[in-house]
Amino acid sequence: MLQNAYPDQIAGDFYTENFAKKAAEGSLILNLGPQHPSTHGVLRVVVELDGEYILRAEPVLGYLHRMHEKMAEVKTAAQFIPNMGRVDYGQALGWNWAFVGAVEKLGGIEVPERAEYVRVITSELNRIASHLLWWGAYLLDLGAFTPIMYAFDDREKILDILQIPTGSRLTYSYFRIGGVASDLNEDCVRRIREFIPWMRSRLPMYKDLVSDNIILRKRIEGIGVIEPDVCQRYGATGPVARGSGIACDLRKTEDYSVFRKLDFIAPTSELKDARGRYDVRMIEMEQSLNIIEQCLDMMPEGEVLVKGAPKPSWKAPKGESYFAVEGARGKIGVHLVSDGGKNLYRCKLRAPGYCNLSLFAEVSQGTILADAVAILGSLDLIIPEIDR
Amino acid sequence: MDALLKGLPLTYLAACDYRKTGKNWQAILPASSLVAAAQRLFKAGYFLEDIGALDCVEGYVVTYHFAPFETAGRVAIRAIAPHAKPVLPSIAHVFHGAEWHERETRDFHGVVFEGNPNLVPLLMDPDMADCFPLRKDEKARARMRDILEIGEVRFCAPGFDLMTPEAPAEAAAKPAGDAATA
Amino acid sequence: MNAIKEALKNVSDLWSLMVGLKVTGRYFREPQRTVRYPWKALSNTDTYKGHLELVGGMKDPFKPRCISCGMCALACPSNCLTVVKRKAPKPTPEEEKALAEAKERGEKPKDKTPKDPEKFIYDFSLCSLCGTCMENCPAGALQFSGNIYMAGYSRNDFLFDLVVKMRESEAASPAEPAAAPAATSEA
Amino acid sequence: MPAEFIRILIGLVAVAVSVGLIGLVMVWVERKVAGHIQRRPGPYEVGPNGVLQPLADALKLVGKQLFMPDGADPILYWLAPVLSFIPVLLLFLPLPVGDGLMALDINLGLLLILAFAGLTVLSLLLGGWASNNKYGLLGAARAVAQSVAYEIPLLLSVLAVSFVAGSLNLAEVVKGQGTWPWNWNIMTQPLAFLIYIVSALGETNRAPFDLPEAESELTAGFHTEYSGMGFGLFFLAEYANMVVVCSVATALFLGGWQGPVLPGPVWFVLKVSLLMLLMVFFRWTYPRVRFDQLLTINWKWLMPLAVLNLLATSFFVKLAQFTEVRW
Repeated sequence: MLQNAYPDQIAGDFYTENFAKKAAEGSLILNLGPQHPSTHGVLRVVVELDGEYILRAEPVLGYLHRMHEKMAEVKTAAQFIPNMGRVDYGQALGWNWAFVGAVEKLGGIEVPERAEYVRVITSELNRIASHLLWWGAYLLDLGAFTPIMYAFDDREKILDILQIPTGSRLTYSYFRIGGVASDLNEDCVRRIREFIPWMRSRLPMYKDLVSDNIILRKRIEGIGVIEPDVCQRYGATGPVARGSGIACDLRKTEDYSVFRKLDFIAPTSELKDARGRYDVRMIEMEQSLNIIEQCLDMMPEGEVLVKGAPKPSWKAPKGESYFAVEGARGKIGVHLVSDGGKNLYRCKLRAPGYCNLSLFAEVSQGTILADAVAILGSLDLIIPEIDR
Repeated sequence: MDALLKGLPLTYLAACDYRKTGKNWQAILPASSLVAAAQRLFKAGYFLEDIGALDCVEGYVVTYHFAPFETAGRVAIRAIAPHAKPVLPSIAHVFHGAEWHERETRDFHGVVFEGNPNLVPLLMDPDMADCFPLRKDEKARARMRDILEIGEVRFCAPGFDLMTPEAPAEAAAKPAGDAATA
Repeated sequence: MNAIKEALKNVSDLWSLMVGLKVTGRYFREPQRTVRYPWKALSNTDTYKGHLELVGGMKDPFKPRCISCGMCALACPSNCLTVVKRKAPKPTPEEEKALAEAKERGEKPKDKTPKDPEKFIYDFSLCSLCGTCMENCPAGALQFSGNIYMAGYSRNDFLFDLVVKMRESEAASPAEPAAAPAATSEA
Repeated sequence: MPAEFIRILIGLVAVAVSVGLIGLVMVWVERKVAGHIQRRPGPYEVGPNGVLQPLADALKLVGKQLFMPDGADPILYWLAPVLSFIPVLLLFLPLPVGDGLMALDINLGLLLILAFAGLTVLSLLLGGWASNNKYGLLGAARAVAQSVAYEIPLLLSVLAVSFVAGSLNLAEVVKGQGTWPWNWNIMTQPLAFLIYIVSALGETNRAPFDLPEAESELTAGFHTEYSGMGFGLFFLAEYANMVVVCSVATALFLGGWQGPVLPGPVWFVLKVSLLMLLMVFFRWTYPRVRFDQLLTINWKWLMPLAVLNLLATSFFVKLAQFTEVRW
């Protein structure tokens, strides 16, 4: 009704018009985003509403598209590592790892054992930081303002720790082909050890304040049910798939790096709803702490960068490789093809959030607007990663 | 995998080393059997990881990576879309997530997927819909057999020699030339 | 019956609201976690890696160790470094004479050109602070500064010459006043 | 009558001044409390402990350009914030701050408050409707459904108390209660008090029932398009509304100005502040409920409970009249 009140006004851009073609009579077309408080950046979702019920939804991407895959083709492999920190600001080290892992596979480079442990420790810390960021932002989506402050309080501690070896707080470029840039010093190890019991003591508070809260439970229980076959059709991975009861943790199934030696569980939930995904992430934080603790005990002495590690001018040998790691949001995959030249021939990035978001259109159908926000948040979206 | 793809018109099938390149199998299919293969993989519990095109001398080599959820493994299904008319059938009705991957491939390489329900630009600006950033110059293109893993060949359609390594003598004669074209 | 049970459960779940209030009430009383920043110093700045700076030599801390080889500029993923080599100084007549004599004797003339760079242009606005340049420097002449207070009014404020920066820091440092004029005259 | 007229005039001026003042103070208190709950200091730069921050914000709001979106209805658009603010001023008139300290001593004070409180929803509807914004429209629709729904249990719980007191004059109701907490109506009507507080949160659109302006869903709901003082008036009205509902709760349930030792007005202000603090704590602790849940809570829980409470109360009141026992 409103959109017809002023027919001389512009109906909308390409995507709105394209979307409106299939709109039902008398429905309201609403652009959630690209600037909208619940879309965590510049995601845009065009929704068709009947009252508050969503008839159809279509995410519109590309507002943060930077064409990393093209950048990979104009830089040498080692020079591309800083880009990986910028793909996903939530868990930059996961992307660091996926890329250097793929290059190492391509070049047949062995990584020193200590470096593997350092990689596990730092990326698991980063995973906790990412989940905390999600937790706070999700609660903000659901209208609770305080949890994000508590989450950031803890997250700051992690960032302070990660700042010691990496020097940065968000967009790390810490991993190197054949190891990591610098070793964890004593101060860093001490602070990680102090952090583990602290974080464990905080988790019950999270439970009291939020997880058990009746309002929150009513908001997320039974909302956004994702059946396993939906995960399969859309290629959802990570906590989204695990929240639907699929045991698909790459740390378990692929056992890359030293994860085989570590004792931890990859939580799954049979609830399949937003609550299931919430629970999975909360348990994952605990499990990551276990992993870090074990790694600190088991970490051998030694080098953290292999001798003769590739220089920036290093040419990757001919061939292709695919390497995937379990990121905070799911399977981070990097597919590299090299023709033996100075730069990579092709670098294909598989962003977990991209596939996770693609199922939103189907899952959100028939829900009300507030639930759509709850579902969107439960997918844990990091827009730079989705748009790449 | 042999059993899974049995009866489909295949072009090329090879077992690969998972430790080395991250995939167990690769298959090159004619465009016509792509959908059937996707359906079989779907039934076998695989999910679609990604779709990525590769601009080679022979055409756009579109690679579909499939992986199972709860075990390690990866299958690369490839189809070649010729430069002149890069058209492939869409598998978006089998794997719904493929819709976005196909739209992305269209954005980057200009490969058109017939049957995709909504083939409009996804990551690129609609105003730049016919600017394909990842297409390569004629000179910069490499040949498939040079850059893709050959693997342990299980089946190769007669007459298909794009993945056959060149005879040693010939290869030795022009490695320098290869590097230059690359 | 079930409906009543469910209703009763809903009522008992209301207690969780009180638990939530207890948590926020507790933190309301507890001391704040924020640092009142401009008035109080932050504690985590010592491990911060700020923009690049040149490392001074062993003898003269204000003479760059850099040997102008350009490895850093080559390695940089974002092309934010430009190293300008020094030109050979014009030889004095005596030196020229000595040079000619040496040539007669068949000795190779020694390159007297100072190795430290004339200019070391660094574009901080492009830099992603990855550290690749440092790792590839054969002389160990680059490091991250701990400068967290890098601010400017325009893009151009972040395009600076590290050699000049080093000289400025020398001028600012109170130690060794005698070394200062020597360095400037050299330049 | 001139005396009464002058009294109302003085009252109006005092109310207008105090509403502005209360608004400023409440903004400061809310931000400070929110800060401390979140373990940060809140405003602290402007003035000692940031007390002048709301003033600075108000100046900023006044100084901002007022603009109106294309296609908005100019009259309704500007009428809405004014309409949200004016009735709130009237709501203050029958509030008994102390013994005899009220601007308008009428028998139907409670009725006046309930009637004019219902008017605020009109301004939200107008604001949302007139701004030609889809978010505004959705917010307005929510506001109407919510306010209409929550008015009923609010009314029913208030009625229960006035049954007991036998009057709709707030001063009379207060006088019917005693000095000590066990003489207050909350002891005889705890259920009505609970219902009242929950409905009041819904009625004033405070979290967790801030659905009309739920910013993670509707950006800012009905006031999405308002800038400067247009937004400022909505904001002020929200706080003034809070004060009114808390004052009514104090008068009805918490013994109004009655209390030991301290003078009446101090007790009144103290009790109101306590209730307001509780509301602030609610906002910074809980997530937001969903819209259908909001209505479920109202129609399936508050309404039946309020009706039952009212029936029981009237039964006991009648019983007391027959047996001549004061209880």
